[in-house]
Formats: sequence, structure tokens, C-alpha cells
Amino acid sequence: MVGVIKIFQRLRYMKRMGLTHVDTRHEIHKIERHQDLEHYKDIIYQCGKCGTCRTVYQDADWAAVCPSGEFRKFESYYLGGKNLLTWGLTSGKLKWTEHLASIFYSCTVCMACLQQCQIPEIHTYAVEWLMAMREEAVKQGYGPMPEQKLYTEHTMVENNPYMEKHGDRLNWLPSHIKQTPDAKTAYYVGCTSSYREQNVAVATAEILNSLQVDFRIHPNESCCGSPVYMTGQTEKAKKIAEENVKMFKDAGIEKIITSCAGCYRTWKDTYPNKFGLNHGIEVKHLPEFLLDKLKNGELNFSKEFNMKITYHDPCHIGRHMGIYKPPRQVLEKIPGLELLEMKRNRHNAWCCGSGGGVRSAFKDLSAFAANERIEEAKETTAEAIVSCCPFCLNQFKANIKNNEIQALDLSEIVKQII
Amino acid sequence: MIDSKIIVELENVVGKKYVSDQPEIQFLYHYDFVTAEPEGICDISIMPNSAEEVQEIVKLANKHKIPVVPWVSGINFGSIATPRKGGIVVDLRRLNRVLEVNEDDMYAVIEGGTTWADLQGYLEKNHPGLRAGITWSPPGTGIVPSCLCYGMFDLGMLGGSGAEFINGLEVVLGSGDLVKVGSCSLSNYWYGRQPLPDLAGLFIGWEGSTGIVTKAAIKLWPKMPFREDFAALGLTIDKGVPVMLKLSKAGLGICDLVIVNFGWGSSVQELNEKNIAKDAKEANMPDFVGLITTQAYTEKQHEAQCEAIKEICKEGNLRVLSAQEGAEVITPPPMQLWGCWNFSRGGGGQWVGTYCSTRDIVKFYNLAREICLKHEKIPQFYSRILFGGHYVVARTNINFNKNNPEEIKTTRALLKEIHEEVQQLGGVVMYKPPKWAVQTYKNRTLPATTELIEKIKKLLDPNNIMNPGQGIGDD
Amino acid sequence: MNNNEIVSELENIVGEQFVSDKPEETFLYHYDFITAEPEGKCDIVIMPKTAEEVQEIVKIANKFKIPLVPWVSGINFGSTATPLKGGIVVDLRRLNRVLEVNEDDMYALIEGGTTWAGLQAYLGKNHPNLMAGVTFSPPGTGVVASCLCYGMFNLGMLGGTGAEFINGLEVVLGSGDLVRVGSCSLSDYWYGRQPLPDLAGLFIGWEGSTGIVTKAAIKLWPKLPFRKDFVLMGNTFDMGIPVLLKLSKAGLGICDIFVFSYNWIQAAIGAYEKKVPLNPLKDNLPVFISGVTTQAYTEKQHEAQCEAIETISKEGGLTEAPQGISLDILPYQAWGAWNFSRGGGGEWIGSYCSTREIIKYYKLARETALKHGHTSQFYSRLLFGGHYCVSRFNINFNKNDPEEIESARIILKEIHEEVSSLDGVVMYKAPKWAHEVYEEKIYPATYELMKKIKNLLDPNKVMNPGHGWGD
Amino acid sequence: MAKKKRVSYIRGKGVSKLRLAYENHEVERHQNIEHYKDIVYQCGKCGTCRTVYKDAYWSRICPSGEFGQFEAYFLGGKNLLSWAVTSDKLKWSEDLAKIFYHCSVCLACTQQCQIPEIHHYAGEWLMAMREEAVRLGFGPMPEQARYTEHINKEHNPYMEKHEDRTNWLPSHIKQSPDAKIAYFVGCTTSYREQNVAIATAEILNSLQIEFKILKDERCCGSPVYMTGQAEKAKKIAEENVKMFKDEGIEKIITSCAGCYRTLKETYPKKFGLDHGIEVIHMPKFLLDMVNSGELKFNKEINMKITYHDPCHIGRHMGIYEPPRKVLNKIPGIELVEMDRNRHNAWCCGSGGGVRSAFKDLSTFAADERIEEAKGTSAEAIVSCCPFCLNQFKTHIKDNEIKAFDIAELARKAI
Repeated sequence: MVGVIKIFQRLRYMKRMGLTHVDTRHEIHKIERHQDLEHYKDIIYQCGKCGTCRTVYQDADWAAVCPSGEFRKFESYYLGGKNLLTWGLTSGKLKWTEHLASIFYSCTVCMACLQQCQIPEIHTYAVEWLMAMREEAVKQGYGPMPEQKLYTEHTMVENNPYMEKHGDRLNWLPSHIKQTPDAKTAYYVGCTSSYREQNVAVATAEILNSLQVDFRIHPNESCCGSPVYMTGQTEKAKKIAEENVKMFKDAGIEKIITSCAGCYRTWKDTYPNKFGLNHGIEVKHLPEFLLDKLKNGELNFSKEFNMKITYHDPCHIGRHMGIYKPPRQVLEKIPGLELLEMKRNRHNAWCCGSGGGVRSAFKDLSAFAANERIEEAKETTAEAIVSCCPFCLNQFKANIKNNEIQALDLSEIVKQII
Repeated sequence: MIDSKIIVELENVVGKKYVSDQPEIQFLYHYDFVTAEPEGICDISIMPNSAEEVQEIVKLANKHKIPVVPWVSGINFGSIATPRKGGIVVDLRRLNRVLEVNEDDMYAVIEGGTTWADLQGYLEKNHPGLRAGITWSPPGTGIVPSCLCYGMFDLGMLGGSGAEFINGLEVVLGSGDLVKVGSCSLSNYWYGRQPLPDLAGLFIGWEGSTGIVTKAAIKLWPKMPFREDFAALGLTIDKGVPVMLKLSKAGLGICDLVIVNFGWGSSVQELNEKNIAKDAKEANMPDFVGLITTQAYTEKQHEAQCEAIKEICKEGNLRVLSAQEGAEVITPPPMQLWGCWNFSRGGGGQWVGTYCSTRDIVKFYNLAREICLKHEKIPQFYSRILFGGHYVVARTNINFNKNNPEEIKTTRALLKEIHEEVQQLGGVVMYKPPKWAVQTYKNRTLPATTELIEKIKKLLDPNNIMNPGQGIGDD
Repeated sequence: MNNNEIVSELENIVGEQFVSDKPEETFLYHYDFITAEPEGKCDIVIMPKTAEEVQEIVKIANKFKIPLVPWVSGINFGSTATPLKGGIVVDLRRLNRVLEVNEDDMYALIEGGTTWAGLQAYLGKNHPNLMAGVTFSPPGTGVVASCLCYGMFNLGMLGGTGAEFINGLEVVLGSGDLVRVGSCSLSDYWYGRQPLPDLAGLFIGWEGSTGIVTKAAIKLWPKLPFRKDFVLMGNTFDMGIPVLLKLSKAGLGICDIFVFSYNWIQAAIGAYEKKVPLNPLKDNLPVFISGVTTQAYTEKQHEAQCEAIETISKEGGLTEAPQGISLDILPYQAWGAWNFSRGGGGEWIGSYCSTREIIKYYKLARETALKHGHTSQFYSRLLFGGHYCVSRFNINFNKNDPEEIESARIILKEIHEEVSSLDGVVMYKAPKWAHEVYEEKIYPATYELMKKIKNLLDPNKVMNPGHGWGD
Repeated sequence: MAKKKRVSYIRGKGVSKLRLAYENHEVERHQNIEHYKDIVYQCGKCGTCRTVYKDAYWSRICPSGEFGQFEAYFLGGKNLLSWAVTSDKLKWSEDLAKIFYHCSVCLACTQQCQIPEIHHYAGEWLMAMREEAVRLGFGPMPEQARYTEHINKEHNPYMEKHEDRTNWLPSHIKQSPDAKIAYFVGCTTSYREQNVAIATAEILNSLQIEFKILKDERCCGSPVYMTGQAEKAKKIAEENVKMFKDEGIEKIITSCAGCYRTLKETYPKKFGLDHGIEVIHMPKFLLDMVNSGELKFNKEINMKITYHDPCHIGRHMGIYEPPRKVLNKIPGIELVEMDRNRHNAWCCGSGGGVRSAFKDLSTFAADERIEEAKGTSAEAIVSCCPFCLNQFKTHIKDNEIKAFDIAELARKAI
């Protein structure tokens, strides 16, 4: 009898709802990551295209979760479809085409779909073949998408995907920011903050100053390679990564603080785990860093910030890295601030629609995703949508109409109340 | 072969974005990826956004005499949405709006492609006092097809099979005509199928071979303030079933009664079939798990009902665990059943799922179990008691590795063997049956009834374009 | 038409004793003696004993192209079994056996002519723990006919309209073919209409115009150990209806909920319309009188349910009837419905409608009746856990007085017109004149489909012509 | 709300009985068919008359209808046929007459009907229709005409000689020539069920009742009256009353239910013969004696029996309890009831001229009652009507059950 109870133990009961939650047992279904398609063939075909990947199945509102699928509607654009197209390809039932590639690129790789799937290997690892398919597309000459190719070429020359000059990268830096020339800590600004959301860079630098952290900004800071890597151009991205690691090692950097979710994931996860670059540099995302400071008492919020806000989980720190709590914990410590949750939050958060090369290659899909998220944020009655990823921030700002809601980065708020 | 002119005509109906004949899009409509039943061909897929568009599509299909396959999720264990004879798959994904919820008459008017997720989400947000059923199928399955195909959900004790939840339909017939059946045919209320002639049956149980349902009203039920879910454990199915049947007739506020066996219970975990005992008996594990959900309006009523349920279980020598008392019990849906098709770590699953008399549950199980064990498969069984105990669904699942043609073949043989065995019990009939099962029923059905079915089919779909090769009225 | 030839062919089928073209026998089939709706003509009446005999009869009717009217009791307020175009009345009185009761799946397999009395008698003797419904209609009305025409009974809260109690049918089509629909079409079990195509609807709501049902399985329900029947009274319908609707959704083991107007009760107990208050509201009498039946498995559950019912009704301002006064729960003979004005005539506007419309329905009908000097005889029953309801308003008249018949019919039509202004109010067992109204309102393609179905099942239009749909 | 008190409720069953408001609906009796025209047409042929509606088993109740099947043979049909002839929608015919004669006038149908006037008075037009049939030459049935002729000559319908009437009388029976009390034996008892006559006479002797049997006792006229020949029956009645008066009779005890009803009810109410003679039916007489202590049952009769209510004292006269009470006083007797009893009793099928004119119907009715009696597991079916008794004896096969008159049992128990 005890055995049976144990078997059923994994199903959690939500009071009065009759809802259950299946805890998947990662450990018994571990598979190797970052392999090529052939490797995943059988695992993929566990998929029955049942459609669970489309919905926040275990949550109260059973909301849609996949921007790509909801926008294009055809099954091909959901995870189930992509799984089976992958299988179709590896089984010789389908051939590579431009259209097939475009399906795989019509995706922000936000991974919300994975979170819903109840088949353990797919739940945990589907992103592996989503990326492997992009890599394969590149190999076959079907990827990346033209716009992505364009920014990649630019990145290889000017170290940013924004068609800006490398020489203008530090234009945002005001004179009052105090850097420590031989600091072992670097503030890694990232392309978006350097060129587009400079407020974030300024705020972050000011916060670091006010906390009297010894830091510096690498004068030759370059793109981390994320936009290149995420579009399947692994070889190119690896080259960028190697150069970056060398540059920071040479500069004696031991710790990187970044305000960018994409840079964070790339440095912390992609460099070592995908590219095998065990750089040994500690990588901290700003909210995490702030939380540490709050905990050890070095940081205190003395001023009030009276605003109702909602927090948007950036995919690159949320589902990609599992960081959901720290930004919220920081926000909750701010006096006067009222944090409201959107229906879809944490691992079920709806993507802002900018990542994975989508914003440059599929503007309609990107705008569709952003608008849905903005509407959802508005429904909470929050005055501002707060994130901790400059790419999300920029996306929201670009898509919010008539100032119906504000968009802020976490750093911008913190800056005001220190 | 499909004329490319048709694509243009179809694009004129729904816009370019929602028509496709690209292989990367069509591939996913070729067959049911859970069962790995033989594949068909989807030549064109199209996503209409209104009943009028559906009508236009069906008219075009009639004009060109090409098949039309209605589709929502396209997965089901009978592979009945597989386009056997090519043609146009009408994917109803965009027809997924919840148009109205009538709290007084407790129904939801939904479009033909509305999924359980769509409705569930809508209700949670806007009508938290009402419940739609929750199925064991994935959230993306369609409500309307599920009801039309006698699927069932966790309100089955109150209202019967899904078909019995249908209050009315709006349908585009195979002929292209759009009809409404039920009270909606002459009013804005969709309160029921009465009192005009009840034409809903022309679309219920037909597997999409008579028309495409564009709207339906589905009964909802009130959510009561008190609820409890029990698991009752017993050594054998023989022991447990009579207790469940007794409960079904005791009117204890029970809205759902389910029986699952050890194999099934194990499969919904992420366990691998190969790593666990083949048979509960052998492992000295309880084979019987009954799941009981009761609702009540007042606390005292709730207590009384819970007490009586426990008492009846205890009298029947079952061990009862309640959800409130401990978290260590299985609870009602949503429960994702990937285990059903991933238990043998191959992502393939198929069932013999049947309606039958309450008298035959135990016999059904024992017959199926023996065959499974003979073929060294873990018997995976569940049964749901419906409509106050008036009838039941019994189901045996078999898993296989979908990538292994050999295993697919042996599984299919095994399924047919089970199906054949359980036929010795009168009245055991598969729902959502695959074509091979349909054929056996056709042979057994009173010839005049079969003839009538064929005539109706012909009447509603004169050019035989609706989901050809599926359903019972087809040649 | 040469009756003799047909009669002798018919006699060959069922024997001389059970065929008649004598006026003394056929007279009683000419029309519905309650409504005094226009009469038809029964040329020949026949009483088959088996489905095979029914088949033979239908074949003969097709051969001679003469109408056939299936008949059990032949009374209903829509006069739907009146042979408007002459022909053969097939009286199913001898097809009245209870063939099987399946206690496990809880259904009774009965023949097409089985009456409520026949079924009750059988269950009372052989299966005392199971309940069939009990209707407000006389005991001699047919179970199958009643279910096929959306009649309803005192298990309505559990199972809906009579139609929803049908598990399967054996039918002789208008064409003479014998079909079975439901699980019985391929097994000996009649447990349900699933899982093959559900063809039962080809015969439900058609008023016998598509075929003659020779067998049917009807759902039964368990009789639980504890039961209470509440009589809850209130001053007005505005007050009472919301309470009943609330109860209908509270799942308190309730198997029946209905409401009567004060005058209905008076009619039912044999009072004389002219001697009772026309408008009891004015005399401060409780106009709203309802019945609620609850069942339970244990005493504690029973107590809890009763308490909750009491609380809800008290909160809603209803009072329980004083001790000693308990409203009759079924069986309940409603002769008052047609004898209230001491003339033995009654007709109704009985409709299905949204639960939203009950009060409005009552008020509209009431005003019309009062205007014409009639009392308000109203009842409504909530069905299937509160998902829909039936509302009904009766008008009585002296059947022997043609003028009164005429004026009653005018009032009825006026009431019908009034209540039809409420969306979704549709008569069941509707007389021909009401059909005509619906035929105009109904979605045209749906009506076309009905005609096609009718034509498919009854190609020679021999089945109950002048009634049903698509005729 | 006082009106609702008429409604009673059976706990736990949800089954109810509707008590009728008799007083409100009084109708003149013994009128011609024209008189009842409107009342008859209150009938909607709803079919309630076919079923013991308010009882648990919802049994069928009308022998004529169940046998004839067509609606015409049930009360509803007869009501509407009556209306039809009075409204010129139908003409009198042999077939019409036959339908009305195809009925034992047991009145079980009327008990079921819920329309007050029909409930109480349907017997009136059933009889009025027979009278009308006779008037128009369509009635009575040939067999009935034959026995009527015989009665007019030999004063009994059994084709026996009048002079043989007292052949049953054993010598030990003691009569008192001047007695003011007469034991009215009746034709059936005199010629067919002579045991009943003997037992009755012996009981009277043992109770030391001074009585006599009329030397010239004749048929009471019931078979003539019941077949619609009111004029002829009235003549018989007048002769009988004259004879009673001439003999100085003040009280009549009879063991026959039919004679009882005729003498007590039909003579004064229908024929206007207010004879002033007390008429008492044997069971009632026995009950009085038991109650007053004059009669004691000393012997045990160990037998399970069931009691059959004769229509002529039951529904026709409202006597249901006295026979049961007497039976219950007999030591050893276990009385079990049939499903259909008292006002819902199924007729034995002999009355109303049916046994002579419609043998098949008569047999059908008897067989159904015998089966019902057997269903109770009783050893005997007991009645207090020699006509019922004779009917049962004729139809019981292989002695599956016995049939007794209450007098026979009482005699044994004394």
C-alpha cells in the first residue's frame, strides 16, 4: 500500500480546485545537451502533437503560451509541430526548405512551450533540438534569416547588431560615473543598453557608484554574441565568445555584473556549456547583485516609490536560467511599490516577442507578442511594466501606444530611491 | 491531385495567411502522431474564421468534389481526423471563441474549434462559479469534437457522456447548407435540444462525416462551495468495482467516479514500463484505485456525504484516502496522460476504449489483463462511471515505441486481440473507433440500421466529401 | 378507398379481434377529447401485438398509400395523435410489455405502447428500489410517446426531459423498415445511445411522423432510503422563482422542483373556477406554491439537505406549508386542468424556455387570462439541474359549448402570442397552429433539413400526416 | 388554504391520495341518458379509469377493456360513446349496444376516475345506456333475453323449474312459519350453490333465529334490471314486495350480494318501492351477532384465505369491512389481501349479464382474479356472493385453490 502512495505522491493537490501538478523527475530522464539532431530523433518522437505545449495547462486560466503558434495558428508553429517536423526531417519524410527554416526561425526561443509539456525529456530539453534545427538550417544554407544575416555581418565588424559604430558604444557614459581602472569587477553593459536603453546603463552605473562598488567598463566591450548564437550561427558566436573571454581575462576581470538578461545568459551558460569556455569569471545579473546587497545590509531603500507595477519575466533569465524570484524580492523591498502579477508569470510568462532574432526577422510576430503582453500588463491595472532586460524594455517602449502604461527597468527604479 | 486554382479560391475565402499547401504545414495533418495509425494525405489546410467561411470552403469542395476533413487537435486514439483520401483539412483553430455564457441556464456557446483550454480559461476569468468538464485529454483538444464523439469528463456522473452536454449545434452540412439544431434554431437561447425534432444526433457519433460544427452550446454545472476527492485502494479490480457501482447509485453528491488500475496509475507517473512490476498481483500491490469526487452545498451535507462514501468504501474493504487529509492521493483532472503514450518510452499509445454495461467492467478488465500479460505488457486500464451509474466507459491502453515499426505492428495485433476478446461480452462497443473497428460494428449492426445510417450520410453529404474513409456511413 | 380490402389484409396480420372499422370503435380515435381540437377521422383501427405486425401494417399503408397514425392514449394537449387525414390508427395498446429491467445499468426495456401505469406496476412489484418517473398526466399515457414528445416527470432534475431518458429505440420507419438505434443496434444491452451515431433524434420531437417506436429503453433511477417533499409557499412569483432557481443549482439531492400557481392547486383539487378568486393576489393569498423533492442516502445527509433547503427558502422569504398540509407529490391526477370550469375541456400553452423567462411568462399569460375573466393556472418545472424549464398555462372551457371552445382557443392563441414575445419560448407537443408559427420562425435551412429527413424516413408520407414537422 | 386538506400524503413514498369533494358535485340518479349528456362529456378519455392509479402497483382494473382492448370497452370510451349518441355523432347500432353490454358493471372504473361526477355517478349512464338500448330494440343480448323470458315463467334465470327451488332444503332446518324474518335465498344459492343456503340456514338455526324461507320465493330481478330491462324488473320487484308484505315480513336476511343490493337499493331508489323492510346481508348479520356476543366461533379453521369483494356489496353498496371483520374473528383463519382489494377489487366477471352473454370475457375476468388470489399463497378465495363463488368454482383448475362462501366457514367455526 505504501508503494502505491509513493507512486501517487508526485501529484500535488490544489485545495478546492481539484487541480494536480506533476513534478517531473529530471534526474531519471537526463539526456545530453547541445547535441546534433540525429541524437534527439527518438526523444522528439515521443511527442504526439497533443497540444499541451500551447496552454498553461496546470494553471487557473489555461492561457495560451506560444507567441509563434498563436500568431501563425498552424500547428507547425507550436512546439508539437516543430517536434514532428524535426522528426519528419530526421526520418527522411521531409526535406529542408526555406519555408521549413522560416518556421523554426518564427520563434523567440522563449521556451514557454517546454514548460507545459508533460513528457519529461521534452519538457526539459526541447530547446536543444529547437537550437539544433537552427544550426542545421545554417549548415544547409537556409538560415539565418536575411535580416539576421545582416546584423550578424555588422556584429562581426562593429561588435553590435544595431548597425551602430563600435566607436560610439560608450556615448551613453556620463562624466560623473566613477570607474576604478584596475577593478576586478566589470559592468558589462551590452549592446542594447549601450545604444538603445542608455538610461539603464546610466542607472546601473550610478547604483554601483552609490554602493561604492569598485568597477569598470571594458573600453573595448563588444557584443556578447547572443543574437548570433540564438539564430543558429554557433561557429560565429563561438568565435565572438572566445574573443570576449580572452579580452576580459586579459583585463584581469574576475566578476561581471550585467544589467542585460541576454548577456547574462550568454556569459554564464552559453560560453561554458555550449562553447566549452570555462572562463571562471563570476557572472551576476543586476537584480541578483542587488538582492545580495539588500540581504547583507549594504543596500537600503530609504525613499518611497509609490507605484503599482507588474513584473515581466525576461525569458533569458526566467525560463533559460530559472531566475524568477530575485527581481521580485528586490521589488518587494521597495517602499510604496505595489507588485501585481500578470496571469501568466514566472515559468508561464508570455514572451515580449523580441528574442531569438524574431524582432529583426519577423516584425509582425514580434509586435503581436509584445501587444499581447502589454494588454495583459494593463489588465492588472499596474501603472508600469517592469523588467530587467533592456531588450524587453525596448520592445515594450516601442509597442506601448499612447502611454497607456509605462515601461521601466528595475535599475531605473532602484536608482531613484537609493 | 489538387488544382492550384483551388488554393486561390480558398485564399479568397480566408485570406492568404490561413491557407497552405506547403509540405511543412501539411505534414502535421497527415496523421495522428500518438497512435501511429497509417498516414493519410492533407493536400491543403485552411483555417476559416467564421461559419460563413466554412460554408464557402465546403461549397468549393463540393464544386471540385474533393474531400473535406474537419480538424481541431487531430489527435485521438482512433485516428479519425486523418485525411484518408486527401483533400482539404479544415482546421478550426481560429473558430475558438467563447461567444456567450448563460449563467442562468448554465451553458456556454462556443465555436467549433474551441479547446478545453479556451473554455476553461474563459470560465475561470469570467464565470468562476461555473464549471465545464475537464477531460483527461490534453488541453488543446476540441470540446465540440470531444462531445460529438462521446468523449467524457469529470462531470460524467452528473450529465453523462459529452454528447449529453450538447444543448444545440450550428453545423455546415456536407452539402454546404448551414443549419441550426436545438432551441437556437428559432431563438437566441441555446437552452436545450428540445422541443423541436432533435437533429443533434445527425452529427453525434459520426466522426465528422456529416458536417462541420461551427457553434455549439455545452452545459455547464455549478461549482459547489465544498468539494472532496477520494482515492479508494483495493487489492483487486474485482473487489473495488462493486463498491464503485454502489457509490454510483447512492447519490452522494458525486460528480465523478473513476476506476484505474495499478498499471495505469504507474503510467501517469514518468515511469518506464520496463522498470516496474508487470502485474500488481505479482508485486503484491493494490491493483484497484477508485477516484471519487463529491460536491456539496453546505458543510454538514459535505460531511455527511464524505462519511457515507468512506463508510461504503470501508464496508467494501477498500482503503480510503482523502485529498484534504493528505496530499498523497491522486486527484481529478487536469491530469496529463502522457504516460498513456510514453509508458514504454516510445511515445506511442493506442487503446481499446469502449462503452459497455456496468455488468461487464470486471470481465472486461480481466480479459484485457490476461492478454496484456500474455504479451508481457502491463495492463493499463481505466473506467469511468457515467450519468448516475447508467453506463460506463472501460479502456485498456497499450504503449509502444512509435519509431519502431515492428512494435507498432505487434501492438496493433495485441489491440485487435483485446478487442476481439472483449466482444464476447455483449454491448462492448468502441467509441472514436478506428476504421477496422468500425467495420466489425457495421457487420454486427442490424442491417436496416446500417442502411439508415448510410441514407442519412448520403442526405447530409451527397457528394461524400466529408471526412471520407471515416465514420460508419461511409462505404 | 376500399376499406374492406384493407381491413381483410389487416385482419390477416393481427386477427379479426384487433381490427375494426366500426364507428363505435373508430369514433374514439377521431380526436382528442380533452382539447376539443378539430376532429379527424379514423377509418380503421388496429392493435398489433409485435413489431413484425407493425411492420406489416406499415407496409400495407405504403401499398395503399393511406395514412397511419401511431397511438397510445391519444390524449395530449396538442391533439397530435388525431388522424387529420383519415387512414389507419395503430393503437399500440397490446404492445405494452415491460420486457426487461436491468438493475445494474438501471433501465427498463419496454414496448412502444407501455403506459406509465404498466411500468409503475411492473417496477412496484419486481424492482421496488428503482424509480421510473411519474408524470402529471394520467396513468394511461404512453411512456414512449411521452418521452418522444419531451414530456417530463418527477425525475426531471436528475435527468432532464423525457427524451433524455431514452437509451435506445426500436422503430418501424414510415418506409416499413425496422431499425434499432443506440447500443441495442448491435448488442442485447440497451445501456445507452452511444457510441454509434445517435439516431434517436430522428424520432424525438417528431410527433410520430417518422416512425412507430416498438421498443424503447428508458432510464430508471435508484430510490434512496430518505426522502422529503417540501411545499414552499410565497406571495408572488417574483419572490419565489429566484429561490427555486437557487435550489436548482445547489445540488441538494433534489430530484424534482416545480411550482404551481394558487389557481392551479384549486383546479387540481376539484374546485370550480367560478367559485374561486379570479385574482388570488388581490386577496393576499399565497400565489406561489412550489414542490421540492429531495432524496438522500444517509440520515445525516438527508438532514443536512433538508436544512439547507429550509434555509434557502427562508432566506428567500418562502414559508413551508403548515403541518398537515402537504402538497400532493406524484402521482397527481390533473383532472382539474380540464374540469376546472366544469365543462371537461382544457388546453394549454406549454413551453420550454430559458429559466430567465419564467416570471415574465407567468405574468404575460396571467394578464391575458385575467383580461378574459380566466384564472391563472400555471405551472413550471425545472429540469436537469436547473439547465432549462417547462412553463405551462392552462385554459379551461366547457367542451360541449362551441362558443366557449372558440373563445378559449382565441385566449390560448393570445397567450401564445404574448409569451412568444419572450425569446426562446417554444411549445412542445404543439398543435398544428403553433407549428405553423414556428415553421416561419425556424432557421430556414433547418426546416429544409427536417423536410428531407421526413422524406427519407417516410417517403410516401403515410406517417401521421398533418402533424409533426416537414409535412 | 383549507381546501388543501383534501389532499393526503403517504410518508416516504411521495404517493398521495386525492380525496374528493363529494358534496359539491351531487347529481340526480337514475335518469335517462339525455340527462347525463354534459356530465359525461367532462370525460377526456384520459385513461385513468383503466388503472388503480393511486395504489402502489398501478394495476389494471377493467375486465371489459382489458379483454376488448379497444378504448370503447373502457369507461372513457363508453362515456364518449354515450356523448356521441346523445350529440348525434353516432347512431345506435347492435355493435354499440354490444359494447355497453360487454361490461359486468362492476364500477371499478368509476373508482379510479378523478372527475367527481364521473367518479360517483358513471354507473348511472352505464345503466341508462342499457335501458336506452332496450328501448331501441338493441338490447338485451340474446342470451339475456332468453333467461329473462325464463324468469318471467319460472322465476329464475337458471332454466330450472320454479317448483325445484327449495330442493336444497334439508329436513333438519327449523323454520318458524310466523316469523317476521325471511331468509331470502336467491336463485344462485337455491339452484347452484346450495351449500351456502344450507350453511346459512344452519347458522340461523344455531343462533336460534326465528325465520322462514318464503314458499314462493322468486328471482329478485337483478339479472333483468342489470341488463337494462328496467320495466320488466320493476314488475318483478312489485310482485316480490307485495309477496313480502303479504307474508308479513319485516326483515330479510340474504346470503346473496346481488339480491341484497337489489332489495335494499334498487327497489326503493330505482323503482320507488319504499317497502320499509329491513334488508341485511349475511356477513353484516354475523358481525352484529359477534359484536353482541350472541355468536362465538369456537372451532379453529386453520387456513390462509383471501377475501374477494363482490361488486354488488363492495362498490355498489360500499360494504368492505364487515366480511373481513367476521373472517378475522374466526380462530385460525389468516386473511391475506390481494393487491387489488376493496374498492379496487378486480371483478369475478359474472355480473351484469356478462356470464351468459360474453363467456370469453367472463372467463378472462375470473381467471385473472383466481391468479391474483393464488399469488397471495392463500389456500382459499372467500367471498359472500354465491354468484362469485359459482364463478370461481367453475374456473378454478385442478383445485389449485379452493373457493368458499363466508357462510360455509362461519358454519364450520360455530
